[in-house]
Amino acid sequence: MLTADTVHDGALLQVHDFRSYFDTPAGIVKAVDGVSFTLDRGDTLGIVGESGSGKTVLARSVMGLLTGKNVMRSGSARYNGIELVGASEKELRDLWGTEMAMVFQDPMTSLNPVLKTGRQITEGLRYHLQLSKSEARAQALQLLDSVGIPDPKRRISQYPHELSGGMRQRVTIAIALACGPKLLLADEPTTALDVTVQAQILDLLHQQQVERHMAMVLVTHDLGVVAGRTNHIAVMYAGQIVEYAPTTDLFANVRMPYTQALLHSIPKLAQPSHTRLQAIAGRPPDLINPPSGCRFAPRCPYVQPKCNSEMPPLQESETPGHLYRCWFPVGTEAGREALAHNTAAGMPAAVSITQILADPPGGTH
Amino acid sequence: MGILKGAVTRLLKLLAVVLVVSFLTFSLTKLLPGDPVVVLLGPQYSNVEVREAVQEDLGLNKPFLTQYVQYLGNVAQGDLGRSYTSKFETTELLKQKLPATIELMLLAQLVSLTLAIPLALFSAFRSNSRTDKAITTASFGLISIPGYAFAVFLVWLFALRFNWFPAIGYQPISEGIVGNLRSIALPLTVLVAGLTAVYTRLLRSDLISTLQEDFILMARSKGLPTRYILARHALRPSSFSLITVFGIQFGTLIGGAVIIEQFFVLPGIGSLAIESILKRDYLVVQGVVLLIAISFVLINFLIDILYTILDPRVRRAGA
Amino acid sequence: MTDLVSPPDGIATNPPPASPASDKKIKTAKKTGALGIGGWIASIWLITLTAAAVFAPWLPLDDPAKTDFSVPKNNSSPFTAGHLLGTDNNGYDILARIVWGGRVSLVVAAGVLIIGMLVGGTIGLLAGFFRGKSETLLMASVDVFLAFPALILLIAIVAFLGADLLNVVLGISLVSIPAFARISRATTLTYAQREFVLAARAAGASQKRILVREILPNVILPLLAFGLLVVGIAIVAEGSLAFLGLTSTETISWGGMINGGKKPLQQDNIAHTAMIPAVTMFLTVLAVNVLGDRFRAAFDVKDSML
Amino acid sequence: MAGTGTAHLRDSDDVLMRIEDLTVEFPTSAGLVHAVSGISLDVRRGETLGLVGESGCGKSTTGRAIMQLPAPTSGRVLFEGIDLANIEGKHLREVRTQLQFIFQDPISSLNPRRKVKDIVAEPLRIWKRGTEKERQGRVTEVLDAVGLDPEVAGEKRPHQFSGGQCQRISIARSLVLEPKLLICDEPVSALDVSVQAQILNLLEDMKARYGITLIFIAHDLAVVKNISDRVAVMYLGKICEVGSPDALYSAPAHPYTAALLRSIPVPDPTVVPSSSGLLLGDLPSPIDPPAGCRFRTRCPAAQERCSLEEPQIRAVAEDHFVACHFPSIGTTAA
Repeated sequence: MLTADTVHDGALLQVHDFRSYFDTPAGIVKAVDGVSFTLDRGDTLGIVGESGSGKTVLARSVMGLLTGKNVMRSGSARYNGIELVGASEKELRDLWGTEMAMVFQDPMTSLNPVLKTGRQITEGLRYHLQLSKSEARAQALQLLDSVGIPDPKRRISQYPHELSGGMRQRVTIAIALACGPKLLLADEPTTALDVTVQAQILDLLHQQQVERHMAMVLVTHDLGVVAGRTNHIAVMYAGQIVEYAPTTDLFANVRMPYTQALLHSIPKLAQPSHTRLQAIAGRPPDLINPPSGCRFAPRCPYVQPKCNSEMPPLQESETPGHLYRCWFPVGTEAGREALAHNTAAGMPAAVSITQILADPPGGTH
Repeated sequence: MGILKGAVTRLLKLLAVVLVVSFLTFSLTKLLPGDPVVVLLGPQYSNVEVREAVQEDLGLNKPFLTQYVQYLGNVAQGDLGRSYTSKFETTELLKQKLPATIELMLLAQLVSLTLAIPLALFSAFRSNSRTDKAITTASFGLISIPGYAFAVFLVWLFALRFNWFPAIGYQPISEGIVGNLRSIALPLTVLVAGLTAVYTRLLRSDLISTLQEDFILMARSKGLPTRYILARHALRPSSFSLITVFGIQFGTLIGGAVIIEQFFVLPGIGSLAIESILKRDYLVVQGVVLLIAISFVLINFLIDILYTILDPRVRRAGA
Repeated sequence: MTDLVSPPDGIATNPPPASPASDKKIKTAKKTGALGIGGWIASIWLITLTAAAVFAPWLPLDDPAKTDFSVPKNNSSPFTAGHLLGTDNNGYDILARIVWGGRVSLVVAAGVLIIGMLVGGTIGLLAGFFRGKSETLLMASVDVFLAFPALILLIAIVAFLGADLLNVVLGISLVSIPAFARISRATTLTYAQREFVLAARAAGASQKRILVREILPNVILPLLAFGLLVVGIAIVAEGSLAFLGLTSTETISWGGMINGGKKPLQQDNIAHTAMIPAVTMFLTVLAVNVLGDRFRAAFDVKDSML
Repeated sequence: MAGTGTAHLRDSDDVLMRIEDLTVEFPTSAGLVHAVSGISLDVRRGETLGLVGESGCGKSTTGRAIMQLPAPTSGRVLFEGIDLANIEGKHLREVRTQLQFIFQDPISSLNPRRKVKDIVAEPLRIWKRGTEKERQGRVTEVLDAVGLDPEVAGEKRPHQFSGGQCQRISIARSLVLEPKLLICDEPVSALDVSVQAQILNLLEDMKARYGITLIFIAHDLAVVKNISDRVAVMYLGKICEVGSPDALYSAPAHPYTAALLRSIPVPDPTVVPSSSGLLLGDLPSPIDPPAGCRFRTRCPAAQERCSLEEPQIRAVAEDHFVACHFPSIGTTAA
């Protein structure tokens, strides 16, 4: 059977059964629990999930940025054939900046407030590429120009607080791109920004990605952000990938009830006012003692007794490359029966999704 | 331009502080019981005319405010008045006593910072490691030791038991650097122990919160070496409260070295202050307090400037 | 405009409001609630000490002012029959004097906590809540106060007003007020900006009610945690005065005992008369600091706020 | 855009709240901030008015100024005909209980040291409504209404709840005095989308159950459309466009509204994100806002007139008003 971790030609990042646990006084938090995916050169993978789903931890710990005695990584994450799990800090540091780089959520906090923007760009250039001061400066000016910052000569000697939010995020992108990485991990790069600025930044990321033939992992909670800008999407819930598919196929043939619920909980512009939204009752499970069966089962409208006892494996649908983790998937006979059964039994979540499916408000999307 | 304007306002404010301090000291010494005339002549001396003559001589019969204004006028000309008891000029007394105090204070601050910064960096970077725990426990213990108790212990151990250092006394630098250093080794150790502990704890706790910031993660994701990140990215934003406390400690040290100076019989400002208080020697007390206040204010003015250099955000807010 | 509405503030210690929508930091949870072993030892030490000091007159101790000449006059060592911790060079029983000296430290601690917290805490609370002129005035007086050498002020007060215990306690409390005011103001500021205060206002609560019901309960515990730090300093300060021989010779205090122990130290090279009170004071201050540290960690009071 | 005027105000008996020429300015070290500059709005009984705009547009400041927290620099805030700016002291506090607030940060808006039942009961205690027993009954009722178990939740403190649950507690507290108007300031922007849906549904339910009127302030256009009967778009302290959600979203007349709508990422892979028509540049400083139309510095359609003359709000269709010299009429959003 073909699984997500099957080797492709040109695979840049191969993650297999990757885990990232945190040892806390309350117990071991299984923040990322057995995640596999493959990212090809130049491709974009969107990782979508709510807070606590482990998406940010995944991005950071694949890269090896989370350190400390209480962090436990296991499984495998190979970048260009180099194993990252278990690599020394020195080995990782040689990859950071030059091979893989990261853009963070809030540019206000991810830029050092007491250093000039220029310095924050040039330090990586000088360290990795051994550029001279003036070479690095010239390079930094060029970078600022390429990320769309007007008057880079002035901006280079300014401090982060003197720039606007959008400009700051452009600077962090310039920093990430400085040493020509092949892989960019963008962790909620637009969440802290206004919607008009968000559009600018997403465009900028896309444009740079194409120009540099760079692979990108786009972590976000917003399905809208990943819909038009990714090749594949991985939906995360409670530390696991629950659905993984080519972007178009994911939206067209949702299999996982969680993904479906997520899609229906977002208010859409095309819907008329006062459209009833699909709320997901309850809250995500405790990651110290996650449920032994399907982790979404306690909140799922399709839930059956089997879901509570056995964890579903990541299985492939009829579309190649579309994987999901569910016993009673949406859009299959088993799923329809399960939902009908729950609706008949009067389960509120099931009733509500049945109503929404029967009467799609304002079109499908 | 903005910085300059801010500095001027700040300087004026500080001048006001010095004025208020001088006024308070002046009133306090007047209000509190204890008559310098009695101190001068002795309580048994009952000749009224002589008493009045002395009062007039000291200018003590004029209205309170007149006395204060006169005093201020003199101070402005560098005349702090003449001691009632020793007949020395106060300025002369201060000049005599300053070197020991300044030497002790500067060395204590310098040594403490030199020790505290690397200790804190190490401790914060390897927080919760054994070394960190040892450093924090030690600094916690040192903070809790009363200076005089520590001094007693040091004297007993190093002066009496081992006879490595003299128990008391001060040898000026002019009489040989080795003897000088030996004479201040014990008092310096007492001060350094306390200060280093305070600075280490403060800097460590600020460093730990800085190290959790996203910009540190960002710097790491650039692949920069750890040492560089600690020195370039973490230290500066973590140093603000250290600097503030460093400035305040100058004030505390000038006044707070009283006990150490007394115990080790060092001819410093602190000893002078106590002696004059006990002798009701107002003018000297006023002089000492004024000197301390002015130095404190000046040092903190410099600290403020340092602050604006280190934190560009303050620069804008001040403008 | 929300970001511009909040008034500019010099205090950089405002903890950012906890945000539920972030999975980026999984912090190691602090062991709050539990005192830890150190905390327990510290508590036991302080409780024992307090109990002994309070019940000193009824304890089977020697009269601390009675000279025992049955033992060799000078400094009988610890574990001498009848004198668990030995006697000093006046023939006084050291254990008895340690216990009685503890009463002085206790009074100083209580006095500072009550006066400092009440006066300083109130000033800071009002200044932090009402802002405006009262706050400017407070901060200006704090500036003046910082420039004023506290110990010299304390020595002057005691020297001029007389060295009895009341004056000592009043003097130390007075000196501690600005510190309490500062910390109370800073804590008040962080809570006065929280939205629950706005919500109370919207519900029609009067200023007084907001101050008493909404802000005070949040300020008082951090202030108490800070108060423990001041208690440690106050005990040392009282000791300093006694050490300098500025307090009444009638009063038995640890500082005075250390001072008295200097002589045998220099003449006979005997350490215990000075060392026992010194260690007692160290352990007490350490215990107070350990507890204060645990509290401050629990209430997120940073050292830099001091 | 960025205009003033009152053409969009309705002359009707069932207007519950009417704001006229509201201005909020406050001094900072850098100069006077013009947070809100002469906006007028009204809300009918039972209606939901959505106030939408990006950060720095003054929408939150407007919400607070309505509550007189703090009072606006100038302008009238008429609640059932009473000008809130003219009354003060206890009277103001009393009238204000009919208006309640819900904030963005559910954690910061609850006092961490108090139990949930005390937090919810506090407004009743302030006004000494009923006996203690009646108050408890009322607390139980509203907690139940917002979907919390009164027995269990009442005894706990805020930190024991998730963000969504804290927001429910906030809503319960705001409902306990039976207010007529609820001002929700970004009530769902700190929440996950699944929880956001819960809270939006809850607000609709509460509106139906208690007949309250809502002013819903948010930056998310889709959320605002979902809950509102009328939407006002703000930019840099001014109103750009007011209208029914259908008209405003399907045919935005103001270039800013159009740009906003184009910027929203759509959760549909078949819609290819287009980079044309996106706003460029940054928000000007509210300390020194542009003369004339405040949007002109970033407006793709700006002409000379826009810098000389401030546009007034005028009707472009039925219940659709815009403050722009050159509105796009009849075009549909991308």
